[in-house]
Amino acid sequence: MENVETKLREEAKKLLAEKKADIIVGYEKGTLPLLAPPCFITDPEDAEKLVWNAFCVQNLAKFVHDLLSQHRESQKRLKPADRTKKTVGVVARGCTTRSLVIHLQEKQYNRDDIVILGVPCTGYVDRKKMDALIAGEEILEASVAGDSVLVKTAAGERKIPLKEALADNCLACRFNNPLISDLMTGDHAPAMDVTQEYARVDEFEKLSPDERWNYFTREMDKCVRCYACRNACPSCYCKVCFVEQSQPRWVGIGEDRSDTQVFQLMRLFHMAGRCVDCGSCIAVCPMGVDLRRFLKKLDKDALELFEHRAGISPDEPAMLGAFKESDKEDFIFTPK
Amino acid sequence: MTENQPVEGWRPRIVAIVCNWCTYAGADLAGISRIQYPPNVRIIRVPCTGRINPFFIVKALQEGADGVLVSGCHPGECHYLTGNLSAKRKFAMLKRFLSYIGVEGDRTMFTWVSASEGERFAQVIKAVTAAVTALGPAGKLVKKWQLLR
Amino acid sequence: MLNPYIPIPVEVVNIVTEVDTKDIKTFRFAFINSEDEANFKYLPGQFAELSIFGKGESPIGIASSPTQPGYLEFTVQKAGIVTSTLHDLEVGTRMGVRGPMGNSWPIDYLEGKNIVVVGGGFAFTTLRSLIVYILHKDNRSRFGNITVVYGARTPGLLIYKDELAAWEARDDINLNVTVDKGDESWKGREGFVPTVCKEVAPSSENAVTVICGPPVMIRFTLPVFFDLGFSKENIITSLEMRMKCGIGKCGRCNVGNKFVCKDGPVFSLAELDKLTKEY
Amino acid sequence: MEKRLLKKDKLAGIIKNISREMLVYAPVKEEDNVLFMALKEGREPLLDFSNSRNAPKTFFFPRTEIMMKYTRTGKGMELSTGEVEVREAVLFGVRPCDARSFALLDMLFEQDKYKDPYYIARREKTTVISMACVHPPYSTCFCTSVDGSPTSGEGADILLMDIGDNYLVEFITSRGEKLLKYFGDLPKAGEAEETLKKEIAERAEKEIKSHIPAKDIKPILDNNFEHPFWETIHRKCLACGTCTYLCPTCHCFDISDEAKGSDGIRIRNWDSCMYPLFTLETSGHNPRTTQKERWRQRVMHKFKYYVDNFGAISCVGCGRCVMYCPVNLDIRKIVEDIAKL
Repeated sequence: MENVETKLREEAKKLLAEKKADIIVGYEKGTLPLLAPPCFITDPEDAEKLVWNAFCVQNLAKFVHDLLSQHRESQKRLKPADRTKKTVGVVARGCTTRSLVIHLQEKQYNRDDIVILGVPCTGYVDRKKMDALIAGEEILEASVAGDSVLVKTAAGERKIPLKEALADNCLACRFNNPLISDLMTGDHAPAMDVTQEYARVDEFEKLSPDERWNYFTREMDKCVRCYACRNACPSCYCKVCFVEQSQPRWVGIGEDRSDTQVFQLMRLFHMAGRCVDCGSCIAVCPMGVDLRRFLKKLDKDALELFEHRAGISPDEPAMLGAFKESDKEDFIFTPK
Repeated sequence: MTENQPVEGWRPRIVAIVCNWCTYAGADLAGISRIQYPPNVRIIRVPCTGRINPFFIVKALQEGADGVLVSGCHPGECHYLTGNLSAKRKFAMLKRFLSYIGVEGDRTMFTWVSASEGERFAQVIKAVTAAVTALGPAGKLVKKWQLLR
Repeated sequence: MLNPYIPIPVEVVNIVTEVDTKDIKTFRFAFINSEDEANFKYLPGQFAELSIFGKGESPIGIASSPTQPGYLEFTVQKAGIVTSTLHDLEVGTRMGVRGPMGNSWPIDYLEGKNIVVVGGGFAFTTLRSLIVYILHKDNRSRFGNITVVYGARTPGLLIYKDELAAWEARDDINLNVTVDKGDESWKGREGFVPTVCKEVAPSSENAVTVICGPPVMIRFTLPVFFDLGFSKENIITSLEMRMKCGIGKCGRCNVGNKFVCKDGPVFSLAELDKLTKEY
Repeated sequence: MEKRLLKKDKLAGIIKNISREMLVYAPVKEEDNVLFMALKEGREPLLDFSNSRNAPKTFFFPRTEIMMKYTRTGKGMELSTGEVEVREAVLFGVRPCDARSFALLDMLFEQDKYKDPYYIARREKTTVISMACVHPPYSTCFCTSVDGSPTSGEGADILLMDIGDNYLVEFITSRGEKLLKYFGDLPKAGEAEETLKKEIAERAEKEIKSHIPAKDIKPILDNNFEHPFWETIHRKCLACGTCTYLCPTCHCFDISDEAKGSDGIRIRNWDSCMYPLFTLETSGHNPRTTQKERWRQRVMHKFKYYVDNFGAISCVGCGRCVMYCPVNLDIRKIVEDIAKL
């Protein structure tokens, strides 16, 4: 991990110094334990701030999209001759590169607008899991050493097996290494346990419709409609989200249970074939809504129905923007 | 759930979102041919099933439709060549997803009816009406307006 | 306790389509309860929330003058949900008005002074209120000369055409109406508002300018008035911001520590200088 | 002011008694979160907890609130009711920082000219029972930097302080004293307890680990609306609004209408200065174009505008925004950085 970090800093510094990137999006040390928030580096000297560890959570592709679309907007006001190109460098693990691929599939920007600093990934620590493991005590310091997370609380030091603290999506990650990159900053990381990829979906499918509905209802009742999930998601980049459209108004904005359900249902559905299971939405949710249970279902169906995995190849079209003659038709109703 | 128990004399309200070129014409043919079918369906005509945002379907359920039927041209017969083929992918995903969160599978039905299939249209409506009637009134996703009460 | 969020019930009694593009109309409302009318004390420059249940509210400047008892008038451009619904209303419909809100044109300060009124487009509404107020026979003697420069893009986009004609005929107001581009039937002035202000060149001696219009007009007009010797204290304008509550609580319309809904919308340039430029 | 001593094991019973006669909101454990919720039959309030995830402002200023109802008549939609219906309630277990937020919100909602009837009605019918932080719960707590204290009774009607075997119960306001009857015949606190309280308060203040120059930055903010610094803080912000939704002093709201058939409601919902739509005008113009302006507004509003308008910083130092910001935008660091400008 340390080697990756050193290499990352070197490469980032070089990219900026050689003007091959105008800005680099990466992670830096946070002010609280367990957090390595996104940072934005423009000065080669600041590349020293970059970190790479198990506390790097957010999918940075979101910021790449933001930066490039803001830049494009700002260029519109200029005369063609005065327009400039902006290249964004990004520290990207497997899921981040999948989001970048989705952006490319959906023609959000060009491949040469980005420089991908690929990093091998072995998963990140889920803060909520840690809080639960530590049972309400405040974590004052945390670091990863080998297979454990070392945690300091007021009561003393504790060692927690990393496996227990990793986010669910990381534990079952199929693409923990970058799928596309311009520079790789380390060797490929060992594979995670993909056998469990759809375990929770399979288990949920076995429940009765009413049991499933009750679970959905209970989870959605937690939602406070802050839209943090949407804002953190690299695939949610609509300029105006349907939930905020007023003409027509698709969903009410109040605390009505059905409005929240419909908002969540439709946002989740927009992820069909586009969710890379990066876990950003889950990490940011202030209320701990179990979104992954539903997102993985879409993932599973996409694979079963259309042999589609989100964000694998930039040359492939978006799943719902394409079709094959061979697409299954068994859901089509035929009267007897 | 108690809200799903059919009330005596209750008849389902079904929203049918149909394409202009095939199914709507098929419905027309059923009318002209005086083929009887249940009157529980409100038809919404759209240019093509490709025009149907899956949100239309969810919105109909939220607003209190007991069932939603979507029908367009048979594959290969789309007036816009491939509109129904891309629509098909969305519907396949949506139907499964709705069922996954616990909305009964028969609340949303998808089918193809061509302009010449007046008889098939009537059959579809009969079958869908029967299926939704068997399910009883919709309860899930329906906006109950609890704030208003 | 008086609930400031509950609109006062009014009835639409008259609707006038002001412009040839038909997207600006003047609505006249009559109060349904007479005590509401007695309590609704306002001055030119204030605004109110037009409230349509089921749609929402929209803050609009009051276009009528308190010297016109019995009704309120608002000139509204069709833009969002509320204003579009309003445009579809018929005479006889009931709706709500919440107000009056905000401060007004500084009537006390204007007293005894010459007044230059500069307006552009349909932002002329609260200026019309001010002019009507000043021209009223009980008030006219309290103010000095009135010079008005009012411009619109085309003759068809001028609002209050009948009133403009009536003012034209009076000798106690110097009216200068201009359009960016005239048509065959247009016999009046052509030219942008800043240019016309330069031509009219009102004296800054004991004078105050009251200006309201699109930002681009204001930007080019201000230098003209600075050149004419008007101080920032004597150039007064009205700000627009997105609003909801109208009483300084919902938190969105602040410019620095001032709320446009409660402390504004009327500010002198001198006051605006002390605030942040975020509007 | 009445000061009594209450045996610690008696408290839960008293709260239960009160909840038989009126609504009691208290912290309870919901899955992994501690939340303030209406205490249902058979549920015990948490007596030993750090602080809740949600700020208790929600009982005076709920996330969604019906302002009025209306109905269709022959002449259009007309008001059917604008009555504010509120029940007598007790809000138990509020931390001093959160209780202080009520005092700060009062300044805005009970201004001279315009009073907010919804907030005031709830405030008038609710008795606030605070629980002093004998040991400040988090390393992120910074109440002492913003004029608060871990054992302050500001904004509360009754203040409880754990002084060993007993709670020292201070009935601060007359509204608090009305609840005396539920507490039964308690011994009065004496000199010894007073001294103990002082000691505990001093120790608690010393235990606060975060100190920020919150009060020093006002003059800097006065002069630095335009400053390159503002370019540096917002970039990682997701505009998720978690900070404002969890903040005990954030009070911005949106008003919207919902109608079904011939009936409808006008409701207000929380809104947030972090959202792009907050200031977006119908014309498409947005005075706060990017997250930079929105962040500047948030900082300015809390540490300058509120001070200008009400003489108080609109932050109580609870640290929720610090702990729960998903991208670690730490207001403590921002304030420190501003102090260095």
